[in-house]
Order: sequence, then structure tokens, then C-alpha cells
Amino acid sequence: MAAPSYGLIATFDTAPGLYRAAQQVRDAGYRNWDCITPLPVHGLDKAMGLKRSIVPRISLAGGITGFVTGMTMVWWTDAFDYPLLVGGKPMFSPMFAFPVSYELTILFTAFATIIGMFVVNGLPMHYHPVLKHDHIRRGMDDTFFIVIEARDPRFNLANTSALLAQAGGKDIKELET
Amino acid sequence: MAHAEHAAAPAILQEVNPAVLPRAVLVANNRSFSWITEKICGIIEGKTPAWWWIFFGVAVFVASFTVAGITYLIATGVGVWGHANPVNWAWDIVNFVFWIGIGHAGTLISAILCLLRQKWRTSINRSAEAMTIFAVVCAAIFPVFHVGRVWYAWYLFPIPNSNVIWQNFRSPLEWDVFAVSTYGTVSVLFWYVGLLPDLATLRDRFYAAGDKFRSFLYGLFAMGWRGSNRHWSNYEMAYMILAGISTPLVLSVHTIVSFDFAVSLLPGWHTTIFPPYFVAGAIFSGFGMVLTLMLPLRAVYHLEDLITQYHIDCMCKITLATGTIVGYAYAMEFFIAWYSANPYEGFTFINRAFGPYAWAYWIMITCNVLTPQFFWSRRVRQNTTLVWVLSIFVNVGMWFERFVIIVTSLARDFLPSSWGYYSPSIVEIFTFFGTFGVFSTLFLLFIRFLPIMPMAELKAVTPQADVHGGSDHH
Amino acid sequence: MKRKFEHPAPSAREQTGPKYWRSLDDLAATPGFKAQLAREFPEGAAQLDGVDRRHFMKIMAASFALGGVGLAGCRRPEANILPFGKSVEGIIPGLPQYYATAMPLRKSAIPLLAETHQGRPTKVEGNPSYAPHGGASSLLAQASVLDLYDPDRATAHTKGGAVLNAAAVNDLLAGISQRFAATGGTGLAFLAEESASPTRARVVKLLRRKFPKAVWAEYEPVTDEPPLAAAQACFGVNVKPLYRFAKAKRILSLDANFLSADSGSLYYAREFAKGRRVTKKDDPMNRLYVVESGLTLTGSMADHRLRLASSHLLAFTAALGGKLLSTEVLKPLTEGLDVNQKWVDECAADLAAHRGECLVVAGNHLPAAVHGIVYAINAFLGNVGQTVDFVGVEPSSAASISDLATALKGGAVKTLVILGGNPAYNAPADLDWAALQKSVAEVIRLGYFADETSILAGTHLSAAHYLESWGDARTADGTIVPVQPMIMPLFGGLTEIEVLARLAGEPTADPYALVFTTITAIAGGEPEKAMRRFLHDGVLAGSAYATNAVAFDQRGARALLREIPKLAALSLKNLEVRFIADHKMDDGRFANNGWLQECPDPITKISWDNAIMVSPKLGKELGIDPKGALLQVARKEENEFSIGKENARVFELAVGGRKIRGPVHIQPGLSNYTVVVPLGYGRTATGHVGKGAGFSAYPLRTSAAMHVATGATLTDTGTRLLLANVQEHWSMEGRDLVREANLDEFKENPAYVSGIGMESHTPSTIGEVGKKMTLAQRSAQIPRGGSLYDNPSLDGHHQWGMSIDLNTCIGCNACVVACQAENNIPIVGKEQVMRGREMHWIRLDRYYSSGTADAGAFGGEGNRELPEDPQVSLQPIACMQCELAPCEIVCPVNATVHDEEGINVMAYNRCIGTRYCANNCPYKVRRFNFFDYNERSLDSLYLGQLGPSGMPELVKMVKNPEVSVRMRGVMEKCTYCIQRIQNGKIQHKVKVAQAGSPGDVVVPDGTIKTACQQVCPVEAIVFGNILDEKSAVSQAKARAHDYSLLGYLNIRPRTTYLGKLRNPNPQMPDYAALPLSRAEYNQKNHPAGHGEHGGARAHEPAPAHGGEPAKKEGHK
Amino acid sequence: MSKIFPPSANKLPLQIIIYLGVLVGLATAGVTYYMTPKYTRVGYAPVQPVPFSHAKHVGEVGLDCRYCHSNVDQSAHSNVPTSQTCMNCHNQIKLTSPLLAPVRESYETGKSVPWVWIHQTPDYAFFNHAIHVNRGVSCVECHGKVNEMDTVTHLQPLSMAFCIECHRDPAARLRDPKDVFNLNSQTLAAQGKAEQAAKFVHDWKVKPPQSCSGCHR
Repeated sequence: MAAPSYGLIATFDTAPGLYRAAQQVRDAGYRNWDCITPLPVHGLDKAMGLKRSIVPRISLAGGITGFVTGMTMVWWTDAFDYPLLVGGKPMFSPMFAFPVSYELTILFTAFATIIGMFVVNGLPMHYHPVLKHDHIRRGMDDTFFIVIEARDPRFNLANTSALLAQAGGKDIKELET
Repeated sequence: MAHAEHAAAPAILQEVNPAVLPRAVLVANNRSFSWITEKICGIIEGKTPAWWWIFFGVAVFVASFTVAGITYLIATGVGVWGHANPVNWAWDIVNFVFWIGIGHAGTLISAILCLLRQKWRTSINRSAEAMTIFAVVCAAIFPVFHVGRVWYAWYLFPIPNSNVIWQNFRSPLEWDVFAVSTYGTVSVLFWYVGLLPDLATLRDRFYAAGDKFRSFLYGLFAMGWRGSNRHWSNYEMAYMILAGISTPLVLSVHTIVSFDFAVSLLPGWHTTIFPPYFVAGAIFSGFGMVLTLMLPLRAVYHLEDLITQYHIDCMCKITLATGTIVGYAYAMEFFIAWYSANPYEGFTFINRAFGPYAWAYWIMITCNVLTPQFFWSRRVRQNTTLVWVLSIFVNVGMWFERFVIIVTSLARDFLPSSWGYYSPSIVEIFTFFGTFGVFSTLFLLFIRFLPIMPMAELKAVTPQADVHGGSDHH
Repeated sequence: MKRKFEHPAPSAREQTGPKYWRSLDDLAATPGFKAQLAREFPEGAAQLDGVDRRHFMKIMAASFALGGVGLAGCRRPEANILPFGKSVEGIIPGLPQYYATAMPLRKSAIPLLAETHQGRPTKVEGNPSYAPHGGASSLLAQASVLDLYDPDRATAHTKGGAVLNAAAVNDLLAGISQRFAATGGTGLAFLAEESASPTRARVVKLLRRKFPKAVWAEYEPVTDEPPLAAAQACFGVNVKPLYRFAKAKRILSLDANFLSADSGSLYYAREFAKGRRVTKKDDPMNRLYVVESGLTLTGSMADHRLRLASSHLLAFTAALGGKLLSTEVLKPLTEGLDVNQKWVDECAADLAAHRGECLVVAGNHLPAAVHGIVYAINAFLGNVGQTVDFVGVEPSSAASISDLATALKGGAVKTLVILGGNPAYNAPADLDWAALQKSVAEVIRLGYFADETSILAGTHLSAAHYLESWGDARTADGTIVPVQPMIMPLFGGLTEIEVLARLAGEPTADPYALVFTTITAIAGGEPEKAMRRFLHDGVLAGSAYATNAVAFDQRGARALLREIPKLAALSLKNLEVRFIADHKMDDGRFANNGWLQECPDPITKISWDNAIMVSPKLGKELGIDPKGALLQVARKEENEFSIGKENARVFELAVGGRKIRGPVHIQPGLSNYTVVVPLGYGRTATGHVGKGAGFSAYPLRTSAAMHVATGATLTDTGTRLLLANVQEHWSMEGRDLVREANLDEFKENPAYVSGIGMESHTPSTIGEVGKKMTLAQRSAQIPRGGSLYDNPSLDGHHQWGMSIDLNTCIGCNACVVACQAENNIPIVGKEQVMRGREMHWIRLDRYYSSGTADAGAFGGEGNRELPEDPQVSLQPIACMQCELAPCEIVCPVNATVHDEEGINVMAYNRCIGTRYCANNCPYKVRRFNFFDYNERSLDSLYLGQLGPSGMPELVKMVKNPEVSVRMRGVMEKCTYCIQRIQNGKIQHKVKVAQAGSPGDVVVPDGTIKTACQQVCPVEAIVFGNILDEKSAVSQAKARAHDYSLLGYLNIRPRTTYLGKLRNPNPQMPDYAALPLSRAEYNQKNHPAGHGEHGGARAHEPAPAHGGEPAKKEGHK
Repeated sequence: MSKIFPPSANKLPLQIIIYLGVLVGLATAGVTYYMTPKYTRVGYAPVQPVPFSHAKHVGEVGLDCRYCHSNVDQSAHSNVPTSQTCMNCHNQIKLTSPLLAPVRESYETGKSVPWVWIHQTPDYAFFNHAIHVNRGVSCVECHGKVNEMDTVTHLQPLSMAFCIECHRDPAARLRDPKDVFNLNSQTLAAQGKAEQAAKFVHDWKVKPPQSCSGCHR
């Protein structure tokens, strides 16, 4: 098959195994590579040299928008656009505007967080070369993989597979895009 | 990070060595990853058991009561319920608060415990969240349909219209609209995010099993999750944040629900203690419901290894704690009523305990204050059947708590001339009864088609998930 | 429940109204009409002479279409505007017209102004040009409009079931007239109601001259005037007393319910209130002694009330008379009288001390002897000419119903003409009227309904409503008033005078002509002018009965005392039955009036039913003493309530072999062994509304004992009946709701009200700043007080407010029905009222107090007992228009907000019906449309869409087009008659704009009246602009004894109350140093003796002091 | 190995989001236009039983509004003239015109001419003509230049928004009281007499209600 290669995939049976391998690949200076794990492996991020996720910042932005929206909405509707005398209460007060603003803060944060997470992860991506791997099913079950992409500058079929093998990777295969 | 702490820890700690403190076993018998996967996916993949069909049939039938009741209500008028001056709110709002309260435990388990790193939550949080969502659905039915002109219910939302008139944001009811809808939405999102990796698992398993159709369905919602660790890191962060905001959310929702009463001036409603009291009550009833649902599930699916005695203990203890808080609140109400030296206030509470609705009051006290006290005893906590029975008492008691607060306060308020006595109509009773059907229907669908436990998270709390070989410290 | 009574939808396609048009063809015939065409611009209502007016009525009748479309409104897609074919004089579509008329009732009438909208009368008000009533009117008058549009009224003349047209009826009557002309009326008999109509009197004279041998009998089942015989005997002339209560400082009522059951009640109540009203500390206040068997509205106002069986009243009167007149003659009469002698002595002493300014009144139902003695007393005390005038009246020459019955028995009567009345239902049982009537060959009945009597009559002629009729009448004081039609008879009904005139074979039977002749004859002067003036004013000036300088004649009076009745001691085995005219149904004539049926009885608070009332003591002896809850946290209910509904036991009441069955209601305040039975219920042949309401007590009545019967027994039937009692709980529970004081306390501390209630020991809600402000400033600026928020100020040109004087309110319920009529309030039926869903916007709370509040929760004996002899406190409650309205804050959709003039307004079309506002209303004055009460008939409320919807066109016509008719699922409430306020303001602004002073937009005080205020006979309700320091309401609110109900809640109601005062006599054995409700308040809130913060301490707050005793209360 | 989703599947989500966005946008726009009085009422010009032309009677003949709508300045309700009013003139001119047959017939029989109602307010809104025309609000404001209409057309939405707009800023809409019935006149503001308008508002104490009670009872 002449399909261009996506990269190499190697299988690891245990979390510790993967952990150590990841450290090696990281030290080898690879950029475009990834680990496939059935569960969030504690500490693997550090092992892979990943930076802290930027999702929180998106969430914060969402939260602030929510709160401001809430306050503005209450002020605009009840105090600016159509002020009505209601039970001798002032037209606007942060007191009674707060509950609604508070809820909107949370609502907007939630949306921001999830949309942020999806966007940053480039999901939804229903088709992906990795998903074509024969044993990927076990990746959602009990096995671990390391994938090194062909587009990585340092990628070189021979060396890379050697690196993986030496890191303990079994069943090293080439993935087609 | 456990790492860092120990590096910095004073010498004395080394001797105390908290590490050797026995850690509770969250997944018993040292099960393997694939065992967990098999166990949970098995439930979905296996053929539908007969009992499921039976229960489902019953549930749908019961649910039809609500549908019928509501239809009749809309066609005829709120008069088909038992409401009347002076009791203009009764079962409708009682049921609303009841269901919302139920829902709270779900969020609490998944969110607060998640923040508190209470790993024992993992086995129950998925179904707890499901419970939240379904409870909110049941709850939402009542405020929507208790209004006189439901076809104008959209007046509640700030939609620009040719009458240029807006909502009254001074009204707790308007706060409710935002609180409950936010709560529902966020719960669903939180739940879905949690489901993502498990859906991927199912997708691939079905594909392997050659079931293209279901593989496609699950795949569709799995959004192409592929267990990439780069994803996991954002995912974990997002999940933590959602947990983070759900915690204040769940507290705010019942606080706002309690404002419906606290903001009014009715003796028995106009009480500053309500927010904490309601939240405690919500957690109390919530855990009651979790127990009521989980224990049978545990038995039916033989999940003893996943829902261990430790989990049950924890839940019983929380029930005990919150139940006692609620009891304290009841006592406090009386004290304040007396201390306020307000004859109207004073009468309301005396009337609660000894007036025409005394029976409801004492049911409440028995179920909410006395029942949980049994959980002091380990032997009780270990007797699952007994725990299950007690948990049902808790549910009953909490329903009556809302009944007592709402109805007895209204029935005898300021002017004796307008005192009255409320009793429900058959329509009301059936409508409420039906909501249990609605809830069960949804819950049955859930346990049939979705992983009732978060596999990925469960695996994460097993020893073999630890990259440093089975111990936190090294 | 077979009641079908419906109201119109707002979107009424009133074009169909013309169904009721009287064909306009007959217009063309009349000359007046041609004349009208001749004029190019037929304007100038000034030239409304009688003839034109009548056609004018016809055209008016033809104009519902506009009335409906113009205001009730229509919806898209297409609607039509149907203008008059011909312009009508003085009619401005969209503006109501007011015409003077009067509602006749027995020997009196209530002068009225009828409000018509494009020809349909929708509301009546008292005619202010009749001074004695000062524009007030009664419960019955208010509700009478509804009868006009009653779908169940007789709609055709029938003979043996076949419909007769107008011509046939005329022939029939002419036939009779001719047939009996020959024999001079032998075999012809008439039975009519009493009437004060000069025209009827005149026509009857003509009739009797034509048929000298005919029997003319009159019958009224209930009496609202004292027996003429007594006065005849005592003064030797035909006179009746007219009381001048305003001048009376001491009043003794002997079983006389002069405040609500007398022909002159409206006038008396108004005068009584004048003597009762206290505005400042040194104002005089009358003192009312009442001796009565039942608990009447008059009794509820009493300062000293003695419960005594009616049958013992003669003895009591004799005892009193003996004391006052210091004579022994009356001694024998007092044999066996069992009352506290001190009571009699002190009462007598008090009266004697007020010669010429006291008054003794005897109940109309009491025997002539009692009246005789009372006349003697009044004469002796020099009250005649002072507090009581005697006016000359025509003695009735009519035969009694008993005489007629004998005639019928003899079979002498061939043709019997029954005009009105309803003898088959209400004739004395011993006459067996039904059988008698059947025995007559030809019976012709003129009746408004096809009722019990009409069913037995061969021929039924449908009568015209008074709002459809030409006629005249005399008020209680004899003033002649016109009865003018507002509308053509909707179903061609006939008036009594027309029928009589035809029978008398008069050349003209046209009722207008008849009235014209009578009036112009009396008035003299230029006929046309006199008549026009009469119709315009609505009263014939100077036509009142002449006062007669009477001289008391001992011998005559003695004659009355000839036979001395044996005084039997009453007991469970020998009960006394007292038949009273029902407060709402009267003698049963209003049985099909939904407004009245649903209006709760002012004392029992039962609607849709009557009950056998027994005293708590008798209740115990009958074994129906309701048991309270195990731990009685509130006073025990006086009757058994199961899930909020009064579940009354049905007893059988037997007198002399005659039996009736009815629910027993335990009624505090009754004489121990007197059983009170209201008449007027249990109609068998009536409309959907009246059917099945209550039981009839007439079967017990014999001509011998029409009002009081003894020797009665009660036996339990074992069955029960649910009653729609709108007030479950009777006790104020020692709360500061109705704030009462005795006059002496008030004199030393006029501000006593501020010493009562939470406010008295909490810091002022309006703060120091607020206290410095004037009422006007306060109402506009809404001082913040201790509040967290700063309140927006109200910048309207007016600030509306209301003041209700609890001291003069007599609880007659007229305001309740007036409000219902004005604001299109639907009735909901017995079943809904039982659930507590009545819709009344204003209600009267009635509390009893016994002076023994329970001792807190685990009650002392206080709350296990029912008061046998309670004091009554009444309190009208409607929306208080709180400045800081709790209901507004909680409405999520801004459906109820404040307007800039301080009214708490409701936008029905915005309401979604969360009912949160009703929950948060401390006064519980908000009403919710649980069903489509206006669209669905009462018997199909639960059918929803499956049930029939819509209602007869007829009923739509009673609706006030200025008020939207609420739909299902909507909250509603009093808005101070916002429609009147808006229209008042608009009309004023238009006036000033056209007068060239457009800036004076402030409406002068008194131009805008709320419906409840306008109807109130005692002027207890004052409404107006509180920005205007001089307005009546500002002055009322400025009084020292003005207080806010539940003021401590800091919701600042705009309606405030003037405290209730009692004026007991310290010498009396039953003197109470404090009003009983006040005693209860003190026991509950200030136990251990030290009284509440009265006196000087009233004003400055004293939290510490106040907190402590209340704590004690909390403990229990 | 799970190959159920082809590579193209990855583009779909974005496309779906975009399409949904567009759809919702369109729906909202449609509702706001087609389901508000701006559309449902404006332009309503039904055929009347008699093709009465205001343009002719007011524009050409020069009748004052109040000749026919004689009570508009006294009553809440601007009355539609009686057939008699029509006949005041038409018993001299156009005696036989077939178009006037319904009017003559109505005049003879007294039955009404079924004019079709154009400017309806909902039954829960109580509009009062007298107060408006007496205090400087011209017919034009709500009815448009009827004097130029052959068939009367519903020009303004007469929705609550429409009313409130004016009630919030009366000065902008007030006319000199004597111009009220002059349909060609300008508002004071339009004549650049803003201060005069302000004076009007002040002297006449013009304070249109903005709370419910103004129109709803």
C-alpha cells in the first residue's frame, strides 16, 4: 500500500512501562508524538513534557462574561429600559441582581470550559489514523501505546522504531494516514 | 505532588509515616483493567435481562400518570389540584423542592468529592450524576405546570417582545428559573464529559464485536476520543474545573430555592437559617436516594467489588451528619421563633408541632432526625437491607419536611379569618406518583445503555494505574 | 350540583345582542319618533319629555352592539362596529348615563341612580339627592341588577303551557274585566304584595270601585315595619314611628335589628353611625343596649347585649316599663321572667338619665303589646318629637291572606289573580295554600319567575323587572320616588299597575301614563314640568309623610295588654324557634341571585345555604359539641370542620307536628334555647342558582306563630351536610387585628391603638426621618426607615389612600356585592367556596371574643370553650395597596407592580399565575381564577375543554365594560376601582383642558368614589388623595386612633383602620373594663398583669419592655 | 481498526454548527417580523360596506374629524357616525347613488351599517380618545394621515411598544392643541419648537402613565 505513513505506534503493557518510555521519547527531543492510554495516567504529562493546559484561562474568560452579562441584563431590563416600581425596591441593586449573575457566571464557565476543551483537543475528530490501528481497541481497555508522527522533524523510520523498541515498546507498527 | 509534600515535610512526619495508615480498598480483589472493562461493558453488551423489561414496563406505566395528570391540568385549570386560598402552593412546590434536593447528592458526589480527592466516589459518581439529571427533569415538571397559564410560561425568560416588558429580577422565582435551568444544563455537560472516554471504549468494543450500528452511535458521541494523553491533560483540567464550578452551583441552587421562602414575609418561611438548612437537607435526601438506588443495583449486578462496604459506610456517615444538621435546624427554628418574641412567628411553630398538621410534622421528625441516628452503629451500616430501608425513610421524611414548611405555614398565617386546611386532590397525588415512573424510566434506560460506572476513572484508582508501582510514596 | 350560571367572555361578539331588541317597527308608529326624525340634529337631551324618553329607551335597547364592541372589545380577524341607525339624544357612546329610579321593596323603596352603558343597566348606586340615604344603597339593591339579566327568569306569558303574545294577554285581561263587571266582582279575588306605590294605590282604588265585591288581599311573609295596630291603639291615629338615631345618646333595642332588617334600615344605619362616629377625644358617642334572642348585626354593635328569648321580650319590656314608668300595672306581665334585675335597673336608669335623647326600639315582629309599652316609655321619656317622630300613614284596607284562604275554601272565588309574591312557597303552612290555589277554577299569576306559585297557576304573566318598568314608590319616610325603565322589557314583561289597570278596564293602561297622572296630581303645577323635574331629581320634593303630633293614650295602650300570655320556661324539650328574613335572600325572592347566594351571611359566614342556628349551650345539650384537636393550639372551632369544610349535622326541627330538616350551625351569642331559622331558602321551583340552596323553613310557620314559635324540638337525623363557610376560624387569637378600646380609655389616650401590637415595642418602621414627615410627604417619599434599600419615591399627581372606620362598620356586606357588581367578579359556586376559592375582592372578617384567650400552646381552658356570649368585631378587608407591597416583589413577570399614584396594580394579561403573590400577601386578599369561572358553567368546571363553554348573551350584558373580565389562571384583586380612578382623572383633565386651565390636573376630593365607599350606608369607608391635606381621607388618617393592620411588617398599607370603640356603662352587671378582644390580647401578649404600652408610653418604642412578655408567650 | 468514520467525517461537525447557526438566525428574524403587530396589524385595509373616502370628505370637502366622530373629544370611544349623520348631507346630494344604498337602508330601518373595525386594541387595553385629543395628541399619531386615504389603512402597530414609546417622551409628539384635528400639522418638536413643547409638558402637567394602571384594568 502506497499510502503515506502517519507515523509509528508501539505497544506497552503497563503504565510504568509507558511512563518510562515516554520520558525517553521526550528526552530524545520529539515534538509531534503522543501516548494513548485507557485512563489518565498520573504524572505522564510531566513525563511527556506537556505544558499546563490553557483550558482554565478560557473558563475564566467565560466566567467573567457570564457575570457581566448577568449584571448588565438585570440593570438594563429593570432599571434602564423599563423601570417599574416594584414593592418599593430600588430599580437596580447588586443585591438582587446577584443570584442571576451568579448562575450565569457558572453557566458560561461551563460552556467555555467544555467548548475550550474540545477546541484545544481538536475534537470532535471522528476519523483519526490512530483509530485504524488493529489493537487500538485495547487502548481504550487495558493497553498503552506511544505514537510518533512522521511529520516530526526528527522522525526517521529506523531510528525512531529503534528508540521505541529500546524503550520497551512491543509490536511496533507503521500507521497509514 | 504527594512527592513535593514529603520532600518538604518535617522529620516528625517521617516517623508518623502516614503512608502506612491502611488505605481503603476501592476496587477489591486487585482486579485488572480488562476485568473492569469487561464487567461494566458487559452490562451493556449482554442481552437485555427479562427483569429489565418488566421494570421498564412498570416504570413507563407509572410515568403515564404524570402525563395524564398534567394533560388534564392544562385542559382544565389549576383548580383540579387541591390548592385554594390561603394555601396557594402545596404539593407542586413540595415535589419540586423534593426532587431538586434528590438531585443534589449526585452533583455533590461527583463534584465536591472529586475536589476533595475522595477517590471512593468513582464507583458511584456516574449513576449519581445520572440521578441528578433525571431528578432535575422530574423537578422541572412542577414549577412549569403549576402556573395558571402555562402557555405563557415563556414570560419567565427575558425575550424581547412587542410589549417591551421584562422580568422582575427581584423575585426569587425568577432567580429559580436561572438557577434550575443552569443546574440542569451544567449537570448534563458534566455528565457527558465524564462519559466521553467510556463511550470511546464502547465504540471500539462494539466495532470489534462487529456491531457497526451501535459502534456508530457510541462513536458519534465519543467525538473521536482516542485516549491521547495530550487530550487527557486538557480533559482532566476541564473535568476538574467543571467539578469546581458544580460545587458552588449545587450550593447556590438549593440556596436560591430556599430563598423562595426566606425572601417572603410569611412566618415559618421568613427565616434566615433556610439556605444552609436546605442545602444540608438536600444532601441528606440526596444520599438517601443514592443508597435507595445503588444498593439494589449493587445486588443485581454483583458490584460488591466496586461498591464496597467502605462506600456504604461513607454514605451512611454523611447521611447521619446531614440528618443531624437538619435536626439542629428544626430546633433552631423553634428557638428563633421564641427568641424573636413575635407572637405570629411563635404561633406558627407551635402550630406546626401541635396544630392540624402535627401528624406531618412528627413524621418528618421521626424520619429525618431519628432514623439516621441508627447509622452510628457499624452493625446497622453493614446490614445493607436495613440501610436500604432506612434510606427510604429518609426520602419520605424529606418530602414531609417540605410539606410541613410550605403547607402548615400557609394554612395558618397572619389573619385567623383566612385560616384554612389544605388536602390534595387525586390528580395531584397521581401526578406526583407518576414522576417516580418518569425517574425510573430514565434511570432504567441509563443502566441499560450507558456505563453505570466511569471505567477510566475506576482504572485510575487501581494500584496498577500507578506509574510508580503500587505506592504513592517513594 | 346542577347550577348553571355563566358570565361573558371579554371577546364577546356583542353583535348578537340585538337578539333582545324590541322590534323597532313600532317606533315608526309613534308621533314622538316622527318628530325626532324631523330634526336635523336631534340633540339637546334637555327636551327629554316623557314621551320621547320612552322611545329613547327603545333605541337605547337597540344599541348593545355598540355597547359591546366599543368597550368589551373584539379580536381579529374581523370585527364590526355597529353604530346606531339614528342618532340618540344625549347618548355618547363610551360614556355611561345615569338615570334616577328606585327599587321598591314591600312598603318602602330605595332611591337609586342606574348606570347604563349604551342602554344596558350595569350597576345601581344610591340616589344622592335623597338626603336620608346620602347616596348609599343596600346589598339587595346592588344585586338586583343581576336579576334583570337572569337567564332563568320567566321569558313568556303562558296559559296552560301555551305561549300568549302581548295581544292575547290584553284580551285575556279585558275578558276578565268584562266578565266580572256585571257581578261587581263576585268570585274575583286578588292577592298582591304590599306596596307603597301611589299609582298602584290609585289603580287599586279604581279597581275596587269597579269590583266592590271582589276580595283584595295583601300578604308579605316577613315584616319590616312595626304593627300599625299598636300605634293606632296608643295614639288613636294611624301613625308609624320614624327614629332619629343621630339624636339618641342612649339606645335600647328590644329584639329590633334596625340596622339591617327594617324598611328604614339604610336611613337608620346612617343616623346611628352619626351618633357612633368619634373623630376626636371629646366627641360624644351613643351607647347601644340590645336585648335579643338571635345574634343580629344590631346586636353585634351593642355595648351591652342581653340574650333573651323573643317570647320573653314582652316580660322584659314590661319589667323595664314598670321600672321607668314606676307603675305596677305591668307587674303580671313579668311573671316568670328570668333576667339579672340589675341589668334592667341600670339600663333603665341610664335611659332615664337621658330624657329626650334616648330611644327604645322594639322589633317589628314583636306583639303589639311590646310596642305599646315601648311607645309609652318613649312618650314618658320625652323622646317623641326628639328621637322618634310619628308620621301619618294610610291604613291598609286589604284583607289578610287568611281571610282570602277562607274565601277560597268557601269556593266562592272563580278567578284568582296573584300579583307577585309567592304564596305557594311562603304562605303560612296552616293554610295549605297549594291545595287552595289548585281548587280555584282560574288562577292568573303575574310573576318574575315561573316559580312554585306559577306552576300551580293556569296562567302565568311574566312580570317586568323594576329596571324595565314605569312606576313609583315611597321610601320609608314616605318620599315619593320614580321607578324608571332603563331598558325595554327584555321579554315583554308587564308591570303590576298595567295589569291592574287593564283589569280595571281603564282607558289607558300605559304605565307611564298612569304614573304621570298620579304624580302630576300630587305634585300639582304644570304637569309636564313637574314630571320632568320628578324624573330628573328622582324624588318628589316634600312628599314625605307628615309628622303627626301624637298624644299617648293610656287607655288605648292598656287594651293591648288585655290578655297576658303564659311565660313558659324554655329548655331542650321546649325550644323557641325564631323565623327571620334572611340577610340576603330576604323572604326568598332573591333565591336565584348568584351574587347574593355566594355572599356570605354577615354573622354565620355561610354562603349558598341557611342553617338551623343553635347556641353553644344547646349544642352541648344536643351532643354536637365539636371536639378540638388533642392539643388545642388555637381556640376550638364553633363547628365541626373536616378538611376545612364545615361538616354540619342535619337535624329535624319539629313544632306542633310540623317538621323540617336542616344543618345545625352552632352560633355563639344566641339565647340559650332559641333556635334561629332564616327564611328564603329551599326553593323548589327556581333557577339553576337557587336550586338546592338551603332548606325552607316556611313549612313550620303558621299564621298563629309567624315570627316566633315555642315548643319546638330538635332530633338528630344522623346525616351530615357540608356547608360553604368562608371563615373557618372565629377567634382573633389575641392578635392585634381589630384594635378596640372603651370610650373612657379613648378619652384619656386617643392614640391607644399605637400602644397595641408589635409596633408598640419595635422601632418605628419609617424611622426618625419618617416620623417628622407629614402624611402627604410620607406617601410620596416613602421614607426608608430601617430598610436596607432606599425606596423610590412616588411622583404621581395624587396618592390614593383609604381609611376604614371600624367603629361605624355594621358589617352589612353591601360593599362585598357592590364590588362584585362593579368589578365583574364571577361567582364560583358552593363546591368552590367550600374549597376556599371564593373570588370576593373585599370581605368582612367577623371575630368573636370572650375575654379568655388561651394560655399559649398547651391551652388553658380558654381554648377548649366556645363563648356563649361573645363580643363581635367586624373588619372589612380588601387589598391594602401596600407601599412596600410584598406581592410585587415576588412576581417573576412584573404582572403586579406599583403605579406612580401608589396603587398596587394588576396587569391580568401579563399574569402567568404562579400564585406566589397570594402566598406572600399577609392579608390574603388576592384571588385566583382556578378555573375559567367566566367561561364555564359552575356544574362543568371540572370538565375542562370537554364541558360546554361560553354563556348566554343575556348574562354578558351585566358586565361592566370598563373592567376586563379575567380568564382562568390569572390572579386578581382590588385596585381601589382603578377604572373609576382613571375615568375620573380623565374626565377631570378633559374638563379643565376645555375650560382652559389644563394645569389643574388634581381631581377635587370626593369626585372619585370606590364602589364599596359609595354603597356604604354608614360612611365607614373613606377614599381619596392623601397628598391633599384637606381631603376627607387625609383627615381620617390624621386621627389619633388610625392604625395599619399588621403595620409591624413594614409593608405600609395605604388602607388604614380607625380603631373600634365600645361605650359600656360601668354600672351595668356585664360591664367589662376592657373590650373582650383587648383583654384577650393582653392575656396573650402581656401576661403577668402589666398591661400593654398604653398611655404616654404608647409613642416611644420600648423594645426591651416589649420583648420580654412576648417571650413568656413563646415559652408555652 | 475502527474505521466506521471516513476522513470526511471530520469536516461535518463544523458544517453542522454553521448551518444550525444560520437556521436559528433566520427563524428568529422571521418570528420578530411576522409574529409582531408590526406585521400582523399594519397595512390592514378591509373593504367597507360603503366605500367611504376620507380623502374626499376631509381632504377635498374639508369636513372636520369631529363632524362625524362627534364624541371623540368627550368619550373614551371615538364614535362611528350614525347613518343619520351621513344623511344630513346625502339627503341632498348623491341621493340615488347605489354605493350609498346601505346607508339609506340603515337610515330607513334603523339597523346598523356593519362597518369593519380597523383600529382595534386588545380587550384588556383601555385606550381613551378624549384624554389624548384634549391634551395635544393628534389623530395622526395613531391613525396616520387619514385625510389622504381613500380606504382607511392601519398604519401604526398600536402595540404596547408603540404606546410606551410616546408615553416615555410625550414632548416629542405633542401638538399645539388647536392643531390636533389638523392632520397636516406638525408636532411642536418637528416645527423646531422643542422648548415650547417642554413648556407644554410642564404647564399642562403632562405625565403619561407608564405603569400598568394607565391602560389595563
